[in-house]
Amino acid sequence: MSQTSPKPDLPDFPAEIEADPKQLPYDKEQLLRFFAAMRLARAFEEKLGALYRQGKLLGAAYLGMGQEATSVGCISLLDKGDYFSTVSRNLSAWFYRGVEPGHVLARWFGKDQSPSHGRDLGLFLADLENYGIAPFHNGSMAAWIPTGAGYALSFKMRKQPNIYLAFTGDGATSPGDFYEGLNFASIHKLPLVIIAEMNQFAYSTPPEKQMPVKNIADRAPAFNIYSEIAYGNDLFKVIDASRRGIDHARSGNGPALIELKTFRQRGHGEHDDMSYVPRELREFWENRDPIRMYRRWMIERAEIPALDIERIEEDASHQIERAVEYAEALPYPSPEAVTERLYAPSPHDPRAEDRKNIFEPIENPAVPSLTATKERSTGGHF
Amino acid sequence: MSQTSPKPDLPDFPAEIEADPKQLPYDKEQLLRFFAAMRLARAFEEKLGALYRQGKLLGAAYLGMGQEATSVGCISLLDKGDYFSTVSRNLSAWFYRGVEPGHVLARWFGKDQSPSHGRDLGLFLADLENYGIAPFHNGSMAAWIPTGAGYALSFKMRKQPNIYLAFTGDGATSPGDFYEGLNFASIHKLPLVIIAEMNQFAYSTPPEKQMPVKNIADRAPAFNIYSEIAYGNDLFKVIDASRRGIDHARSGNGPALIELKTFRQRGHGEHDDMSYVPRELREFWENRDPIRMYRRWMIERAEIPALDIERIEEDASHQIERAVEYAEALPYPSPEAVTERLYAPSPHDPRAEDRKNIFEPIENPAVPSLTATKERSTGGHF
Amino acid sequence: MAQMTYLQAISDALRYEMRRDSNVFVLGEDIGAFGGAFKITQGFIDEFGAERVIDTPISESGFVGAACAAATTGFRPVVEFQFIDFIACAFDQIVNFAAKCYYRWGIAVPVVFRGPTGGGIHAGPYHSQNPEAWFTHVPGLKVVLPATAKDAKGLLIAAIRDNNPVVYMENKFLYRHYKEDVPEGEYTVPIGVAALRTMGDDLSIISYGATVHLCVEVARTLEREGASVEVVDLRSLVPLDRETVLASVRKTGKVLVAHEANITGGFGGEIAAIIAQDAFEYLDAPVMRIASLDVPVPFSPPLEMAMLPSVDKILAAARQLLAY
Amino acid sequence: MAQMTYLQAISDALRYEMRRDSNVFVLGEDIGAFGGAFKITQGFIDEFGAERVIDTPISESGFVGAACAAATTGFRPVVEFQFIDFIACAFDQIVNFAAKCYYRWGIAVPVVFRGPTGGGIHAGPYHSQNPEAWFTHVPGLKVVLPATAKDAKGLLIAAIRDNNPVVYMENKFLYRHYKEDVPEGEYTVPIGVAALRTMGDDLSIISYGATVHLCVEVARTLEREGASVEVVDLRSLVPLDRETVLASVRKTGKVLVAHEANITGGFGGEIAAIIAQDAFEYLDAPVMRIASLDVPVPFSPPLEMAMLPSVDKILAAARQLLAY
Ligand SMILES: Cc1ncc(C[n+]2csc(CCOP(=O)(O)OP(=O)(O)O)c2C)c(N)n1
Ligand SMILES: Cc1ncc(C[n+]2csc(CCOP(=O)(O)OP(=O)(O)O)c2C)c(N)n1
Ligand SMILES: [Mg+2]
Ligand SMILES: [Mg+2]
Repeated sequence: MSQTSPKPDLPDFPAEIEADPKQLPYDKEQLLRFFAAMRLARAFEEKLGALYRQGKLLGAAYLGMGQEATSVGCISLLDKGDYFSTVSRNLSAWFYRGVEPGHVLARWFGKDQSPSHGRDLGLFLADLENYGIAPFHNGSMAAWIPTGAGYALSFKMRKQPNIYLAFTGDGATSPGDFYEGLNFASIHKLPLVIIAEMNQFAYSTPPEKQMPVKNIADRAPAFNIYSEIAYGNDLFKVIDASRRGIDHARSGNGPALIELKTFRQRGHGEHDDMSYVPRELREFWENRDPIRMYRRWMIERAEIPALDIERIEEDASHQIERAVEYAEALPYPSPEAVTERLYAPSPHDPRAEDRKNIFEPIENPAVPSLTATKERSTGGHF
Repeated sequence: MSQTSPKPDLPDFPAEIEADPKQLPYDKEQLLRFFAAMRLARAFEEKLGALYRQGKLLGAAYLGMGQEATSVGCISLLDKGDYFSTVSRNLSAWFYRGVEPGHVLARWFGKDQSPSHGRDLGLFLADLENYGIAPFHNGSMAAWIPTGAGYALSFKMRKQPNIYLAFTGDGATSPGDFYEGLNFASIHKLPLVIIAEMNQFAYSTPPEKQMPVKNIADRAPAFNIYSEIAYGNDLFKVIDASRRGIDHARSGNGPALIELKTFRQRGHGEHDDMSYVPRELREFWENRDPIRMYRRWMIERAEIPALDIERIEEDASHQIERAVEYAEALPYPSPEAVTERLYAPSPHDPRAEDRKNIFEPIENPAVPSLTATKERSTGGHF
Repeated sequence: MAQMTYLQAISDALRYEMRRDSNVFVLGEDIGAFGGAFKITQGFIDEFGAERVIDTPISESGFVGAACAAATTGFRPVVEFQFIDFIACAFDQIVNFAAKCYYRWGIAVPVVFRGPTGGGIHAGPYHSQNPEAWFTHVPGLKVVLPATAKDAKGLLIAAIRDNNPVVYMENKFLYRHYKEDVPEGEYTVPIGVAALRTMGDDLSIISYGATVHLCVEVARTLEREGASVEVVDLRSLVPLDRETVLASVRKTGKVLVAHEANITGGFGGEIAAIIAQDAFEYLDAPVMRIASLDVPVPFSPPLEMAMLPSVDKILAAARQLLAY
Repeated sequence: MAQMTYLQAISDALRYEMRRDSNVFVLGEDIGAFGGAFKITQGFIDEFGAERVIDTPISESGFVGAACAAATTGFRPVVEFQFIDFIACAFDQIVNFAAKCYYRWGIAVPVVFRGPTGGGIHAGPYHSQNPEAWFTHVPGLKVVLPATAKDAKGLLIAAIRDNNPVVYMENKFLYRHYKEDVPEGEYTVPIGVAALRTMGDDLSIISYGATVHLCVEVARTLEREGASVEVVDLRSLVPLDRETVLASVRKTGKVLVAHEANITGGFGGEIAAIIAQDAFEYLDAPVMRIASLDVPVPFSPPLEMAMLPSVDKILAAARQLLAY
C-alpha cells in the first residue's frame, strides 16, 4: 500500500486502573464477578479464533477482544427489567447476564439451540424473556437505534422504570437510523442509553473517514441529549460514566450517549490481517488491555489473592471445554424445520369454513376515470 | 380540537427592513430585480390558489407565500455555474433565475412542456442545463441532501469553483438522509450550502414535535460545519447570512447551513385550513410579510419612485395573464408518449446481430454444496 | 350496518380496535390534531390522547423501527405512511427486521404498516405508487389490499390482531369514491381468503385492490353480451388463497390477471405462474395479464390514463380470451 | 485470454474502465486501502488515488444519493455495497430517484450499483439475500446478474457505459469458485441478450446467476440419460431477452424456471407468466419453478441447504417434466 498510515494521535489514557478500591461500593465477590465475565469472554474468543483457524467454524469469526470492560461495566448497572442489545463485540455482556458459553458456541456451530435453532449467526443473540436481550444486531448498522427508541417508548408508555441500553460501534453512528432513532427518543424523552464503543475502526475505516467530528459524543448536541466520554478499558471509568447516563435516562430526562474509547485488538473478523492498523496504535492499546489492567489492579490494589483469580481463570477454561463438548454433541436442526415458525399463529388465520361462502358481490363498482380529478378530498394531499 | 394550542413563543424580529440603502452594494435596477421576482411569485401563487378554488387545477396546490425573500436572497448570490435545488416554496428562486411563469404554469396544468412533458408535478422543476436546477424535489424528504453532496463532490472532483445550494424545510431536516448527506459532505469538505427554511410547520407538525433542539442550526456542530441563523423575511439579512455561508463553502471550507426564520402564510396545501396555526403566530408573521416590508423599504428608505414599483406590479399581473394563456393553449402530451424516454440509449444496447451466436457453454459449472464452507476467501466477510 | 366510505371503514376499524385493546396505538406524520393527510385519524387524539396517537417527525425508518420494537413487547402499533411511496424510506426496517424477527428468534412482531396507494388522482410519480410486489417477495410479511369498504374494515381489524407484520395497502381513489353498508362493531375478514365479486363459467379474472372495480365493470358489460365471468378478488396476496384461484381457473379454463401496479415483476406474474404450473391441464387459452405500463406514474391525465389499467383495456383482453 | 476467477473478472472490468475513462470512479465501504470486503478493488487506491476510490462512511443512502447526483453531471460512479443486503438501506434513493430521473426530466443517471448476493456460504439471513426482484419491478432500472467470469467482465463494462442506473448483482459463491478464460482488454456483453449454456430439444431451463451452474449440471446428467436440455442463462432480467426465452420454449415445449431467490414474488414468476401468455400454444407441460423456499436464508448448513435450490431439486423437477 502506498499510503503510509500517519502517526496516530494517541490519547493519554493510563496503562493502569486508577480507582481506589476503598472508595468503591464493591465487595470481593462482585469484583471477581466482573473479572469472571471478562475472562470467560476472552477465553471463549481465544477458542473461537482457534476453531476458525482450524477450519472448524462455519463462515467467519468476529471477536471483541480488548473491549471486555466496556460491556461488563455498563451491563452491571442494569436492573432486571431493563433491556439491551449488543453488537459484534459484547460477548462479555451476555456472559455477565448469565448466558451459557455452551449455548453461544452451539449457535456458532449452527446447532439446534433455542431460541434461534440454527437460523441465525452465533454472533447474534436475542432473548427478551430470559436475559432482556432484544432481537438485534439486525444486520444493518444502526437499525437498532430506532428500535431501541421503540423499547424505551414501550417502557414509558407502560410507566415501567426501565431503560434500554444499546451498544453501538463508531461506524454504526453514521447511518441515518442513528439520527432518526435518537431524534425520536429525544423528542419524547425516552429512557434510551447509547453505549458507543469508539474502538478506532469500523472494519478498516478510521474515524476520520467515518465522521467529521472527533468524538461520537460531539453528535449529542444535535439531539439535545446528555453525553460523556470515558476511557473504555478502565472498568471503573466505564461504570462511572455509564451510571450517570443510565441514571439520567431512568429519571425521565431523555436519552444519554456514553462514548467509550477503546480498541479492537483483532481484525474486523479473523480473516482480516489488520494491515491498516498503525503499529503504534496497536501497541498503545495492547499495553492497556482491559483484562490485564483489571487483573493487576485486583492483585496490587484491591489485594485479592491471586489464587482466587486463578481459580476463575481455570474455571473459564473448563467452561469453554464443556461448551465445546456441549455444542459438538448437540444435533443440527433437521432440514424439515426450515419452513417452521415463519408466521406466528393468529386469530384470523383462514379456517376451512371461511371458504364456504366467499361470494360477496360489489354492487356499485368505483371506476376511476378522468372525472376523478373533480372530486376533491377534504383531507390533504402531500 | 380539544388541544388548545399554547401561546406561541414569538421572536423579536422587527416589522421592517433595517438595512441602510446607502450601505448596500445594489443599484436601483438590482433592487427592483429582487422585487420583481418576489412579486411575480406572489402574483403567480395568488393565481394558482384561485385556479385551485375554481377546480381548474389537477390535484392539490402548494404555495410558498411569505417565503419569497428567503429564496430570492440566496439565489441572487449564485454564480452562473452553481447548481441548486428547491423544495415546495421556492418559486421566486426559479423566477429570479429566469424561468418563465408560463412554463411553470404549463407544468401545473400537465401540459406538454419541456423538460418534463407532463410527467411530473408543477411543483417540481429540474433543468440543469438552462438554470442549474438539479432534479429534486425528489418526493422523499431530504433525499436531496445526499444528492446535493454528490453535486458538490462533482464540482470538487472537477476543480470547479462552484457550490451547490439546497433549500430544505424544517421538517425535511428529520430524515436520515439529511444526516448522511451532511456527514459525507463535511468529511470531504464539499461546497454544499443548505438553506434551511424554518417556516414554523412541516405540514401540521410544529418544530417541537419534529426536533429536540430549538433551531435547525443547532444540528450543525454534529457535522462540524459553519452555520448561522437569520431573519428570513428581511431580504438583506438573508443575503448577508447566505453570503457568508456561500463564501465559506466556495472557499473550500466545507458545507454551511443557514437557517432562515420565516413563515408559511398558507396551509401545507390549499386544501389545508391551517386550524392548527395559532392566531398570534399568524398575525405576527403577516405583519412581517417579506414583500410588503421590502416594498415599504424601497419607497421609504431607498427612495425608489412608487411608479417604478407599480410598473413591476402591473408587469407581474400581465405576465401571469400571459402565462395562463400560454399554458392553456399548450397541448397535453399525447398518450403514446407515455412509454417514451424511460431508458437513455446506451452503447451496448442489444442489436439484432448480438443474438446470432448466443451459445456459450459453461465447461465446469461451479456447484455449491456443503463443501463450499471449506474454501475460505482471502477477502473478508461482514 | 351503516353506510361508510372506504375511508370511514378504515377509521372505524382503527377506532374499534383502539377502544377494544389498549395495546393498539397509531403513529405517523400529522395524524394527531390534523387527523392525517387523508383524515383517517380525525378526532383520534381527542379520544385516545397524544400517548396513543403519536405525531412523528418525518423519519419513516425511525418510527417504523420504534413501532416494531414496541410490537415485540406486546403493543400492536399501526404505522401510517402519509403516502405509501415513503415506505421506501423504511424499507430496511421492514424487510430486514420486522419480516425476519419471528423466524430468527421466535419473537413475534404484531405491527401493521398502512398507507394510501394508487394512481388516478394526478399526484405524479411519488404519490401514486403500488409497491405491494416488493413486500410479497419478503417471507415473514403478510400483504393485504382491500377493494371494498367492508374488507377495508374486516381486514384491518384482522391485521391488527395478527401476530405478524402486515402490510395493509389502501387505495386512495377509493377513499371517497366507494361507499357501502359495513357491519358496525366487531367485524373481521380472515387474512388469506379471496372473495368472488361475480360468479361465472367462461372466464376468470383474478385481481385485487382498486382494479377489482374495473374487473366487475368488465364482467357486467360482458354479462350483457352473454358471457359469464368470474371475478376473484384476492384481498390478501400473502398468504394467497391458491385454492380459490385454482378452483376458479379449473372451472372456467380461461384466465386474465389484472392489477394496477406496473406489469413487470408485479404480483400478477406470481399468480400467472402458479396457474401455469398447477392448473395447466385445465387451461384453454393463454394466461393473460393487464396491468400498468412499465413507467413511473406520470402526472398529466392523458399520460396517467394511458399508463393505468382501465375498463377498456381489461375488456379488450377479456374479449380476446373469450373468443380464443 | 487469461484465466480469471469470477472475482478477478469483476476487478479487471472495473480497472479497465477506470483506466479508459476518467469519469468512472468507485465508492463504498472499505474499498480503499483495504480493497473491499471481498478484495474486488485491491490495489485500486494505489493506481487511481483516493479521489477516485472513495471510502465512505456506513451510509448507503448517503453515498448512493451522492453517486446518482455525480452521475447526472457526466461521471460514471460505481457503487459497491459491502453485501447487497444493505441495498435495502438505500432503497428510496434507487427506486425513487435514480430510476425515475430520466423519465421525469430527461436527465440521465449512469450509475452502477454492485455487490455480492447469494447464499451457500453460511452467512445467515442478512448476508445471503438475492433481492433482484425488488428492482426488476422498478421501471427505469436495468438489472443484470452474471453467471460466468466472462459475463461478469463483459456485463460490468457494458453497465458502466450504460446511460441508465444498472443494478449489477454478483454471486459471492462464484467469486472464488469459478474460473475460466476471459478476454483481456476490451470486452463487452450487450445488456438484454441471453446466452444458451447448453442446447437441447426436450426441455428448456430458464435461469440466471449462480443457479445457472446447477442447471448446467442437471442438463449434463440428463444428457447422459438421453434427454436433450437447453439451459437459457438470462444474464439480464431488465431488459429481458424475451425472444430467446420464447424461441427456446417454442422449440422444446417444456419449461422449468430456476433461480436462487425465494419463489414467491421472485422473477421466475415473471418469466413463467410471459411464457404462459406468449408461448401458451407451444406448451406440452406445466411451467414449473424451482427456487428457494419462502423463508429468510438460515445460517445452519442443513437448513440453508434445505432452503436453497439444488441440483437434486432441479433434477427432480426436470425429470418430472420430461416424463410428462
Ligand atoms: C448498513 C450496513 N452497511 C454495512 C454493513 C457491513 N458492516 C458490518 S460491521 C461493519 C463495521 C462496523 O463498525 P463499527 O460500528 O465501528 O463496529 P465494530 O466492528 O468496530 O465493533 C460494517 C461496515 C452493515 N452491517 N450494515
Ligand atoms: C420521506 C417523506 N415523508 C413524508 C413526506 C410527505 N411530506 C411532504 S411535504 C411534508 C412536510 C414538509 O415540511 P417542511 O420540510 O418543513 O417543508 P415546508 O412544507 O414547511 O416548506 C411532508 C411530511 C415526504 N415528502 N417524504
Ligand atoms: Mg468500530
Ligand atoms: Mg416547514
